[in-house]
Amino acid sequence: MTVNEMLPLAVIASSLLPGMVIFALPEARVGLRSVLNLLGAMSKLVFVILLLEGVARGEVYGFRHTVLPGLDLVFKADALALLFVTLSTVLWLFTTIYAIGYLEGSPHRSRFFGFFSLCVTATVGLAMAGNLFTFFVFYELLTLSTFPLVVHRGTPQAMRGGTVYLAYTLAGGALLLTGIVWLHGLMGQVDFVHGGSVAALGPQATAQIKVVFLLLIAGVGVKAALVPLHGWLPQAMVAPAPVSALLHAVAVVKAGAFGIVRIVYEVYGVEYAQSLGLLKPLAIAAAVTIVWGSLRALTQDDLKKRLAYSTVSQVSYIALGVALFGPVGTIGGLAHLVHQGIMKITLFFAAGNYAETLGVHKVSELDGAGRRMPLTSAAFTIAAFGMIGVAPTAGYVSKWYLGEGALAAGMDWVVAVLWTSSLLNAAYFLPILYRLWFRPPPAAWPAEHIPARGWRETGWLLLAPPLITAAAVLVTGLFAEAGWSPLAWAKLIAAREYLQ
Amino acid sequence: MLMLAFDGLLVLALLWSAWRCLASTDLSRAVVMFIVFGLLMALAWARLDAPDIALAEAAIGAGLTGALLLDALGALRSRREGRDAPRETP
Amino acid sequence: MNRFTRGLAVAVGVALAATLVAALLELPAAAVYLPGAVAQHLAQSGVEHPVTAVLLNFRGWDTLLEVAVLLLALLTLLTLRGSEAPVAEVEAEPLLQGLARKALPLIILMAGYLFWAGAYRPGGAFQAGAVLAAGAVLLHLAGLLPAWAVPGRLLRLGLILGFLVFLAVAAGLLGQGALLQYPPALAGNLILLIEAGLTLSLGLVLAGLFLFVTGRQA
Amino acid sequence: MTEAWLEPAAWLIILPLAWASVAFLAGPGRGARLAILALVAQLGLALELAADLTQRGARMHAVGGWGAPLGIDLMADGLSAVMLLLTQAVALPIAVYAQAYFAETHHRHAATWFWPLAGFLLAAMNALFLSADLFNLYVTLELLGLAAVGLVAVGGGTAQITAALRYLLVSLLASGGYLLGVALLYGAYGTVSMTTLAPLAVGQTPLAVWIAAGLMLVGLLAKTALLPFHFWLPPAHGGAPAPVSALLSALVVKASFYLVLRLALGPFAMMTGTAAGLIGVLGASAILWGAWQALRAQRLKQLVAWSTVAQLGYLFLIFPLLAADGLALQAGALQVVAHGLAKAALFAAAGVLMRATGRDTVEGLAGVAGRVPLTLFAFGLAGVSIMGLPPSAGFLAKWLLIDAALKQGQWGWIVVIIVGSLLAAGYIFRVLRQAFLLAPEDSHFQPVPRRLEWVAFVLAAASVLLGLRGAELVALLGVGS
Amino acid sequence: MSTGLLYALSGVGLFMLGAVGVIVLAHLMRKVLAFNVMGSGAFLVLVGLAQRTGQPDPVPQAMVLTGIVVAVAATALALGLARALHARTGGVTLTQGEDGD
Repeated sequence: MTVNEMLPLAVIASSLLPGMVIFALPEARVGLRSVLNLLGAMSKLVFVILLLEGVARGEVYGFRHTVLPGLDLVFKADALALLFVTLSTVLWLFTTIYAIGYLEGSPHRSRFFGFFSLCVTATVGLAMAGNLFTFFVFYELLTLSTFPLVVHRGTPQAMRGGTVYLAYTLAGGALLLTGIVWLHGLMGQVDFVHGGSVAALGPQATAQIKVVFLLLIAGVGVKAALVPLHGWLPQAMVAPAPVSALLHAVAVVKAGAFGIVRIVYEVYGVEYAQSLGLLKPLAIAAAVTIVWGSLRALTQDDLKKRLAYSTVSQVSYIALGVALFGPVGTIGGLAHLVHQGIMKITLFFAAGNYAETLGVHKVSELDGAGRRMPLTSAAFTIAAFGMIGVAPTAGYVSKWYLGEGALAAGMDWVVAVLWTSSLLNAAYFLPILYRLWFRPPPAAWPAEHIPARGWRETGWLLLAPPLITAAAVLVTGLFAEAGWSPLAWAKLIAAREYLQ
Repeated sequence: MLMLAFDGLLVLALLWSAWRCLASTDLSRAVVMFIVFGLLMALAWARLDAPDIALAEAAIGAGLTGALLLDALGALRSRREGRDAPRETP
Repeated sequence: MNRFTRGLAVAVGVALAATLVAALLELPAAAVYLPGAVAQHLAQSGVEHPVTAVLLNFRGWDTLLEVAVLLLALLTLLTLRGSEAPVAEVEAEPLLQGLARKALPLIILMAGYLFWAGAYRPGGAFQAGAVLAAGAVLLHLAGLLPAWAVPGRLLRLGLILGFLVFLAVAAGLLGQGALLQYPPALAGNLILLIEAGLTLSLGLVLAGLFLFVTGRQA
Repeated sequence: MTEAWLEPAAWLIILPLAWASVAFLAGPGRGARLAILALVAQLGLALELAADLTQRGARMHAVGGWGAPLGIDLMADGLSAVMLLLTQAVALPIAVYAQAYFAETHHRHAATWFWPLAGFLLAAMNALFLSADLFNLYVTLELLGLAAVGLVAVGGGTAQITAALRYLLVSLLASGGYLLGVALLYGAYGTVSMTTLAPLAVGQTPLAVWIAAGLMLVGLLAKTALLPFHFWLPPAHGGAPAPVSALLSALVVKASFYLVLRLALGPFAMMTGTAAGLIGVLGASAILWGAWQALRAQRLKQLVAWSTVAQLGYLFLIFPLLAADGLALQAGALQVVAHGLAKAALFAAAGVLMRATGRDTVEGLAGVAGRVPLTLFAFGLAGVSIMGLPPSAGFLAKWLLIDAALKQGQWGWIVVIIVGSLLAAGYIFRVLRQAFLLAPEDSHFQPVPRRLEWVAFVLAAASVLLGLRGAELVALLGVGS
Repeated sequence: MSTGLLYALSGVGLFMLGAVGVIVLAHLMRKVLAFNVMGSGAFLVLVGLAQRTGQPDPVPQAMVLTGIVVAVAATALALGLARALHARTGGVTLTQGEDGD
């Protein structure tokens, strides 16, 4: 086995193995568990950096293992894979730190961190999947490893949320599987290749190909929370805050969106998908989702629920970017994959801090929280501006490219959608900001768990992650044109994707 | 011809004793009919040039099985209910 | 079981029987004729009686497994009876006792004859074992032999011995090329050895099927 | 000469017969250590046989040196090797499990003759997988049936006795049908050797042979608990002690399925079309009905037992799909193996859960996730294979089934497979969900030996990880077919 | 019609009689009796059909010897179980669905 084969496996193993050991650890071994967690996250980061550097150089990383005759488990760490792998690796590191602080003293942490590691394993595996089958394997593993996290609290609401989550995702998995097997029946193994491979089937299979596309997109669309398949996401907000971060930013919805990218670009090929007329409906579905999610977010009083609907809306920017036939839209969509991740994780970290520190769960209880928790609230504010698309945040950059892409593709109505969405975003975020900063704090918080000590408004493990990610929101926006930015990487991918 | 008639009668006797054994309302009569059936079977085996089976049928089929049945009949007739508390294995 | 399923079972049974009778009446002759093969190889089998040759040589593998079936039935009955002692003892019946005492030597003699005859003419370990078992049942009914409780070491040895001998011979002959592949010169003696073990053990096992169960409720 | 001495196929039958006998000789409750040691050897033998077959192809072992049709042939090919491997691979961990399980005082009664019974059971299965003689197969079927009934009865409770009796009667009726079929075949062809029969049975098939095939197959389907003959299975498998349930559900029902498959591929290859389609429909109904009952079951082991009814249904979907490409056959073999390992794990885990909670209800599991996390993890992993999620062996089986159905344009089966998988997810997560609930205030949990937990985990992990080695299994299956 | 065939045909009758009996009869003892009748029927078919040409065939005869022993083992087991059930519940039948769930 060569180094180029081993490196992708190392990325997977760096969370899988610590996860397995953590499962077996007794509850009381907090120190060892934390060390294992961080060691895994750090080593994964090192491997990813090695990969990034190699891929930028033009190295090819991949691994293939035959499971059945004509059915291979394939990994390939190409530029697109690494975009997602890097995002989840970095955010996993912060989320782990955050979770260690968040769950301090709560029961069943071995189980929690075990599944947490499995969840990230599934995400990076899915990102590096080299064919539809491998993608499906990790897609389902992701479902299974997140379920125990969603129901972690063991309360009846958590169970309900978990059940809804499972019902949606497993049904989605079934659709996806049907599509994959169907495609297998038509053309054998479906590896992800630039420009796609389905076009080779020729015109007589067109009708089947369209149905398969519908099945595949519906399958991944469940996790991407495309309307009307989004119902699980607001329900799943009963999970602890680090899990929400995982669901909304690092893993689950991203996995769905990423699946759409792979399917359109590397299974069907964007040109072929366009020629079959498949992209227009996708764009419409994405647009509907964007507006619908924002509208629903307006009326939510529960802070995490409002953020959840915001995710429904924002993730579809990625799908929208894909559906905008052309490189500019692609760049916007892919960049948003990263940007949405860091913005949304900041918001959830902050929401978790309000809940954990002050017992505040509702928007209406946030009055004056900015004075009690200025650092958290500052991070929240930056991310919220990013979501609205205010310059110079990361959100502004992706929206800009999406708008440009829409104009280039001649789909002017998309610009209107983007504007509407931005206005709606402002409409549900600005009131929160107003309450945070300009309303007087109440006499007593609903349940103040952690007292303020000087400038440390809450535990430092809870405070550091949102501050760092909020800074990242700014930096990726300000230095979007730098060579190492997500935008630059998205351009690299788009260039390779549209080369032919 | 004579043998064929004998075979015919034996077959009828076999079927009749089997029927009586299964249809009889009285269980002890049924068991007795079964032993008769077993002995008739032994005869049939002899007619089929199978003396080994005839011996085995007489000794095992009619004899031992008959003893088992009669003994079980006695046990099942006695009315002693629920002597053992049911042992549940989880 | 309701009336409908009962009627259905009867109807299916009758229809199947009728079809089968019709099928048997038109059945052509068989393509393979095994009695010929048996006769041809009888000389190498070690015995002169064809049924015994099939039972212990040509298809000895069936017989080995069949003994295991008997042992299994016994094992399950032992499981059911647990560790309790037999409840009821049979009262001694003088008349039956006298008869049994007289019959016993005769029964043993008959079993011995059947065992010995197996090699040449009808008879063999199964019939001999059955006769022995019948003798044991008779003794029990006469009140001369109590029902059996949990088997002691000696009884267990007796129960399993025939099977173990058979198994050892089968495995020991693997060196000849296959399971139970008797060397023609030794075949007769080996079969006799197996039959001797089986006569004893089958007698005990068949008796056990009765004596381990009788006189108790469970 | 030495070569013949070491014939693994022969020793795979001799060895369990021998240790069963010695365990009996040793006395009540004895024999666990011997059994475990011997099972290690048996697993080695099965592996050796598999390696040997892959190298040198399928082979015959003429018992007594006569050869068919006069004598009895043992035949080892890829399919037998897969079954043998599965049997030993499940039996060994379950034996380790049983030793610890029966060490508890309140299980002592069940343990009195467990080991010899288990030895005969395994010998019967190994003999069955190797036999190429229809009458010899009848004897092995009876041996297997009686051993299984004995094991169901070892619990000694009323429910177990009733279940054992019902099982025995079904089993006897079924083997009666099989025996009549064999009698008819012998009458028609003068032989009961499968290899001699197979070429004779093609072409002009007399009516009696059709009836024989029907009788034998229906008998075997009843023993495999295919709907509508499934009624005996849930009480028998759900009522027995956990290690017994594991052996029965994982292995015993597969033996009769194996025989159905053998017959359908060999002497009864003429049974295609309507008959195969009918079996497929019954299988499909079993998938749906079994899963539905599992969703509704109140008791944990009943749930797992109903899941067996459903999972066995998948095995019968292959009959309408059997084709030259071998996909359906591979799917069947993979499903047998995947379900064997996963179901053994589920029953092992259920045994732990019941001991931890002291109850046999799904309801009573609330909060157990915190107490025996490893077991619950095992239950979930095994569930992955049962649901047919990747990368488990169960997934590969369903993948191949769907693939085979697609290739032949038989769409209906695909819907059944997918709906069945979703229903399976329903009942598996029903258990997991309950276990993740917060423990009620008044709940007491008993400590459980760690060994029980680890066995469940190892079996479950095997059923999932095997999915990564499907290619090897398929290659082995290809030997001699 | 040869002797063998005659007995084979009667064997068919006995088998079906016994098989239907096992299914239809409720009392466990009767089920056991029916099972034995059924087995005898199958044995008659086996030997009778093989010997329909008039020649004795030792192969099915040996098989039937094996079968008889298996049958007595099964009978003893069934009776033992029936007695155990009777001792625990006082019943002599299998009631339907007492533990279905």
